[in-house]
Amino acid sequence: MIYSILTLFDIILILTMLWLAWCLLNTEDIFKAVVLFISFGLLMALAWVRMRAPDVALAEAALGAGLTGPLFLSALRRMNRTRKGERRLDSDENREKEHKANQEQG
Amino acid sequence: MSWMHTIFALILLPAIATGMFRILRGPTAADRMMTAQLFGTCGVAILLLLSTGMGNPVLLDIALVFALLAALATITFVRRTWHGSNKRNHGNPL
Amino acid sequence: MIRDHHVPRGSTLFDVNRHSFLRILVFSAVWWVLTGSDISSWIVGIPAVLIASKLSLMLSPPSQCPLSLLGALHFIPFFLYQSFRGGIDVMRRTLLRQQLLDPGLVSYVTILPRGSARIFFVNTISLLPGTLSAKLDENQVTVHTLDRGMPVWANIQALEYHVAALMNISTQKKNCL
Amino acid sequence: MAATKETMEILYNCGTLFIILGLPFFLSGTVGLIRFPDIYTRLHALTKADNVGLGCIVCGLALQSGSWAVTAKLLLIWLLVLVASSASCHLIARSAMQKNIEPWTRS
Repeated sequence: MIYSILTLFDIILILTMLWLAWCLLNTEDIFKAVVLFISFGLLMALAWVRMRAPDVALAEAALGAGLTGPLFLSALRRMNRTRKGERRLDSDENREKEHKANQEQG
Repeated sequence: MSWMHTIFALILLPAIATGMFRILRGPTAADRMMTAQLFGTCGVAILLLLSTGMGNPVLLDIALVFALLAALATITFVRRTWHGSNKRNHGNPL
Repeated sequence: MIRDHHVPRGSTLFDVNRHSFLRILVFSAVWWVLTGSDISSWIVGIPAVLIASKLSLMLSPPSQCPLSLLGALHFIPFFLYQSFRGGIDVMRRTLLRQQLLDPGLVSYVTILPRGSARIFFVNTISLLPGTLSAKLDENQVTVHTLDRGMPVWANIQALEYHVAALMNISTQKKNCL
Repeated sequence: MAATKETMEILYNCGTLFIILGLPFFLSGTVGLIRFPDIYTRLHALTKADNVGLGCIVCGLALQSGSWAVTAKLLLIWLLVLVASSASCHLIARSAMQKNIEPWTRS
């Protein structure tokens, strides 16, 4: 009895995680992706618990959800600031500008 | 091992899964972050129930970590991400 | 923040007055809860407890309005009952078919002194039925309420009274510092 | 020892009742998060319902555990969640006010 219930629990957990991962990879909004990542970390910890690895679950909860999440959020602010200061290092616009400059020189 | 607690944990799992809609749809960033908080609280409850259901008291420690760190993410969000995004309108960041 | 109090800051590391003894007791209890009845864990535990109590005394020095035991005995049942009512209230509003919401902002002027009492008060408002503290300017708390028909004012006043009793603040005096 | 066994059983059943009582709070918290119209009302649903639900579950599990150590740990977890969620709830609401997000009103 208990094993069938736990199996059902696992199936729902796996489906939720797959859905979450799919949304996470598909989303365009970076902030949304970060929140989805934090949620994914929490569910991943639950998954480790179900795989009978509570120590890994502890590490996952602490690192995946607790440290990486705030780190990403802080990084997001830096990114916004850079964008406002018109200094987007990695953007397509910059690359185009460089390309044009190169062409003019050439 | 107790099947009853496992069933209770199973009931709470859809509560998490439904919260996903708010992440996908939430108009403001805070709505999305609140869902992460919901995941934290529900995760704590599921872990508490599973610790009896699977007969493993170690899970209580994981629940403790969940409780601490879900809040950390929210606080970082409010102080770093959300506040910083339009500082021009309100000069007083906290 | 309460900064202007006279606690012997530059005292020796482990001078045992009432405050530090209490904190050491609390942190020892937390350590016991975390590690269980394993005696060997106290090899790490005793230094950890001492460092934690020293740090907590440095970061949040003891106020002149200490907790009162009698106030706590009144506060805890009040808090549990009110938060349970809050949960029931939210459940009713979410699960019923028609929306029972009539939200609005209410502003409340508190007599609690600045510092831990006021912060505690603002944080507990959020757990009361139908209220959510949204802003704190000096002694003015802006409260968001789910239903303007509820006796929000009376609820908050009752909470304020209980917090004052918990922190040993007389409600007549404007400022206890 | 029959009497103690009986009391244990009664405590266990009381605990089960408490846990069953706690589950609807969690579900209503999620429903509120989905259904409520604006950020402030959603915060109401999230903090209150979830804290009470967790409180009921903690209470039930503590009654069933029958050991003081586990009870203390459960209470510590609940206290942490309580502090964390009320603080972050206030922070979010305050930032929303500072950003001039208007509360939804019935009109």
